[in-house]
Amino acid sequence: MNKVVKNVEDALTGIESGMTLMLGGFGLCGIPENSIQQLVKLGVKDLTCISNNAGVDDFGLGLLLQQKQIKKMISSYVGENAEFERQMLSGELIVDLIPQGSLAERCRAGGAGIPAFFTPAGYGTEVAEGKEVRIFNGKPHILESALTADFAIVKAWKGDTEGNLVFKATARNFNPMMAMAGKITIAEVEELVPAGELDPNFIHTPGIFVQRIFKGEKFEKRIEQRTVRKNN
Amino acid sequence: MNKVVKNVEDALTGIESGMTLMLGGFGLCGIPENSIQQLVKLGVKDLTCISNNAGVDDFGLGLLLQQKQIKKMISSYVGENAEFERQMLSGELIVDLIPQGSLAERCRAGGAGIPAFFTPAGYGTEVAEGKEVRIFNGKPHILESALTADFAIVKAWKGDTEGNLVFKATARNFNPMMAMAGKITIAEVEELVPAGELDPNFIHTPGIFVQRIFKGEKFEKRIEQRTVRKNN
Amino acid sequence: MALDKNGIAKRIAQELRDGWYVNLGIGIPTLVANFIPEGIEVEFQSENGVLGMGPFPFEGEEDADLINAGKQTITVQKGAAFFDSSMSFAMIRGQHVQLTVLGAMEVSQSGDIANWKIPGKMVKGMGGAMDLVASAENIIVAMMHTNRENESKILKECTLPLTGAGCVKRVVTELAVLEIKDNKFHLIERAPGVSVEEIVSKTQGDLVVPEVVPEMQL
Amino acid sequence: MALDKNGIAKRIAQELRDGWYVNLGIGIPTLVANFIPEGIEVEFQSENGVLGMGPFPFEGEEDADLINAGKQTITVQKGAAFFDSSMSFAMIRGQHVQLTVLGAMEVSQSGDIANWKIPGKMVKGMGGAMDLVASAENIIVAMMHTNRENESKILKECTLPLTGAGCVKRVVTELAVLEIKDNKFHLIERAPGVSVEEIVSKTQGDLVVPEVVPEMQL
Repeated sequence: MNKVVKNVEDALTGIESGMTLMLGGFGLCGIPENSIQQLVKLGVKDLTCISNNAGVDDFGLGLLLQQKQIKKMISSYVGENAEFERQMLSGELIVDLIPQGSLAERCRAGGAGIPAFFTPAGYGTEVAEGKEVRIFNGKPHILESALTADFAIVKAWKGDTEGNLVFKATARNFNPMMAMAGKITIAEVEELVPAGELDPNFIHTPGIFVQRIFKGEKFEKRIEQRTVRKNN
Repeated sequence: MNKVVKNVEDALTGIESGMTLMLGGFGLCGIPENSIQQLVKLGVKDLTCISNNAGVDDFGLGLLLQQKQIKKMISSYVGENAEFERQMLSGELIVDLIPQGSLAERCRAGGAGIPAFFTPAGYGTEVAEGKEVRIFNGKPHILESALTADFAIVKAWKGDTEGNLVFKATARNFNPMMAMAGKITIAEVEELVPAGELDPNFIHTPGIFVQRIFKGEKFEKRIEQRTVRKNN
Repeated sequence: MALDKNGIAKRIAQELRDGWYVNLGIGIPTLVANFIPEGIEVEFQSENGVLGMGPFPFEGEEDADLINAGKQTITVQKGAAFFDSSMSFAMIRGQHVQLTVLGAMEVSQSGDIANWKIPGKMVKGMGGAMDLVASAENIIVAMMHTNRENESKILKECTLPLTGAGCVKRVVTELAVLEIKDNKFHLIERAPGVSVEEIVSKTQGDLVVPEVVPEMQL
Repeated sequence: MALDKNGIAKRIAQELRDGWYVNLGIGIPTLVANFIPEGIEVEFQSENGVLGMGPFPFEGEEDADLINAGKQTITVQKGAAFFDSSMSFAMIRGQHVQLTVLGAMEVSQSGDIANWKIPGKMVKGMGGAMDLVASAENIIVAMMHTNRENESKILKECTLPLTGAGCVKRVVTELAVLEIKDNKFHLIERAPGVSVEEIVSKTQGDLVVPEVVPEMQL
C-alpha cells in the first residue's frame, strides 16, 4: 500500500483552521521541522496543538506561536519560549498542562481504542481537579481519557513506501504514540526507502498507522542544550 | 548490570507451589521451552498460569497439565489439548478465559502501573459479568484490571548480558508485555551476546524489565500447523 | 444453487476496498485472500503480530517463528511488520483495521454474534474474536445459513453465549447476502439460482425482502 | 559547614544500591552521577526514552537525536536501549525504576512536594515530575533548606501547588538528611559542622530530633 506523497505541500493537504494536531518530538529533538514550516506557510489558525513542548522562539512550534496560529496548547512542559509566556499570561493562548507520562499514555490510548485508564500521576494536585479518583491496591489513582487528533504529524529517521517507520535514538519519544492517535497521520522522514528494505522485525511504527509519508527537504536538527566534555 | 545466570536451574530458583506465573508464547510459537521442562522437573504444584494458550498434550504447558501442576489457567484460547479438556470438564482445573486483546493489554497494564482501563471487548457477553460498564463516545466499554505475576518467563531470540531482548517474527507475541508484568522476569534466549552487541535503537524489551537471563540449552520449536504450498 | 465455501469467500472478496487492512478469521474467511479483485490492494493483519501476510511457505521453507493466528506457517510480503500482541490489538481496538471477516455459529437480527462457546461442550476460548467484533467498523460474517439439522442460524435472538452484541452489519452465507439494520435482516442478494422462498424458509429472524432481489455476480 | 551542591549530590549518591535503575532530575540530581560509590553499578534512565545514559559527548561528537530529559546532548553506554515515551513512563509508573532523585521548591511533613508552579509567575509545566513522584518507591528530594529570604522550605504544609501528595520519604539539603514518617520530619544526619540548632531553626515543619544526630560521612 503506497503511502508516498510528493512533498510537504501534498502531505499537509486538508489541514484547516480550528483543527486539532498532534506533533511529535521532545524539546527540539525529533520534531517534524518541514511540516511545521509548511503550517506557517499555510497560515491555518486557531489550532489546538498536542505536543510535549512548544518549541523555542524561532524554531519548532515557536514559529506557529509567532504567527498566532495556535489557540490552545496541550503539553507537559513549555519553558524556553518568551512569546509563549507572553501569550499565556495575556490570556491569548489556552494552555492545558498534563503530566508527561499521562500525555504519552493518553495518546497511546487514543490510538489503541482505550477511552480511559487509571494512573496515580497527578493525584492530589490540580491536575486531578474534576477527575474521578479511585483507590487500587491502597493507592489513589485518577481517571485519564484518551487523546486523538485530526492530524498527527511525526518525524522519523527512515520510512518505507508502506509507511513503516524507524526512529533514531531519543528522537523517537512521542512520535510512535502520536502516529497511532491521528485520524490522518503524516510522517516526514530523513530517508525514504522501498518496501522490503526495512527489517520487519525492527519496525517501530507499523505502516497501518501512517496515511502519508514524504522525504523532508531539509533537517536543521537544532540542539537546545549543547553540553560537552572537553577533549583530552 | 549483569543479569546472566548459568542455566535454567539457576534461572528458576525461587519458583514455588501456589505461585502465579506468566509464560510467553502464542500456540507453541515463542514459548520458553527450557523453562517449562524445568518446571516439570521442579514439580511445583497449584500454579496459576497466565498464558495465551495451554500448549498441546505433549509439549508446552501441556507438560505441566499432564503432571497436574496447574490449578488455574488464565488464557484466551485453550483448544488442541485433550488432557486440558478432561481436567476442565472434571472441575480439576479452573479456567479463566479472557479476550486475547484484553489479556495482552492487562499484562501491559500490570507492567506499566496502570491498574485498570476501559475496553469495548466483551461488552454484552459473559466476560462482562460483574464488571463496570461505562459509555464512551456512545459505545459501551467494560473496565478491565491489570495482571501481574510472581514470575514472568519469556523466550527471546537474542538477549544481551544486561537483559535487553530481541524477538523474531511472530515469536514476539505476548513475551514483551509479560516481561514487563513479572515481579521477577526470567528470559531464556537462543543467543546470548555481550552488552553493546544489540543496536540500542532496536531493542524490543529493555533490560530494566528482566532480572535473569540465560541461554536455553535446546529449542525444539515445534510447529503446530505445518502448512505449505507445493514447490513448482 | 447454494455456494460452496470458495463461493462465499469470493462474494466476500467483492466487499474489499483498495487500501484496506483486513483481518481474516479461521476457516472460510481465510479463503477470501485467494479472491482479491483485480486492481485492488489490501494488506492482511494477523492478531498474533504480523501485518503484510503472504501465502503459505514452500515445502522446506517453514519457519516455526512465523505463523498466523490459526498457528499455520506463513510467509510475509515486502513491507511487512512484526509487533507484539498489545500493539496488534491496539490496531484492532483502535479501528485501524478496516475490515474483519469471521465465522459464526449464530447471528441475530440485532447484530449479536455467537461463535465461541457451546455450553456443556468443551470450551476452546474466544481468542481474539471478542476484541475483533467489539471494535471493527466493518464486520462481515461468513457462515452457513443452517446447521446440520437444517435449523436456521440466522435468528431473532442468539441462543448461544455471545461473542459480541450489536456489532454485525453484514452476513454472507451459501444462500444470501444479508444486511442487519433496524433490528431486522435485509435480503440484499441471493446466490445464483437460489430462490427467495428458500432463503425465507431458512431464516428464523425477521427478514425484509425487497421486490427485486438481485443474484450475486461472481 | 553547609554543603555545596556537589556535597548534597555526594550524600545522595550514598543512597544508591547495586543494580538499581535511577532517574535523576535536572540540577543537583544530575550531579549524583558523578559520585557513584565504588563497587556499585547503577543504570540511569531518562524519561525522554533512554536507559544506560553515559557522560556528555566530547566536543564535536554531539548528536541532535541523542539528548536527556534536560535537553542536553548525551552519550550512551554499552547495553543501552532507546524506547518511546509511553514505554519510558511504563517503566516509571510500573515501579521498575528503583530510585528517583529530584529537586523541590517545598516539601511538607506529610510527604507532599511542590516543584512545578509558582502562581502568578510563568508556569513552565510539570514535565515528567508528577508521574515520577506519584510512582517511585524511593524518592529523594535534593533541595536547599531555605529560600533566598532565608525562609524554610521544609514545611508543615506546602504553600505552592503540589506536584505530588504524600510521596516523599527522604530529603537531603545543604544542612541535613531528613526522613518523613508519621507526618513528621525526622533528623537523620547533619552536614559536617552544622549544629542541630541551626537545622531546627531553619525547619518550619515538625522535626523529631534524636539525642544523637550523627554527622554525614562524605
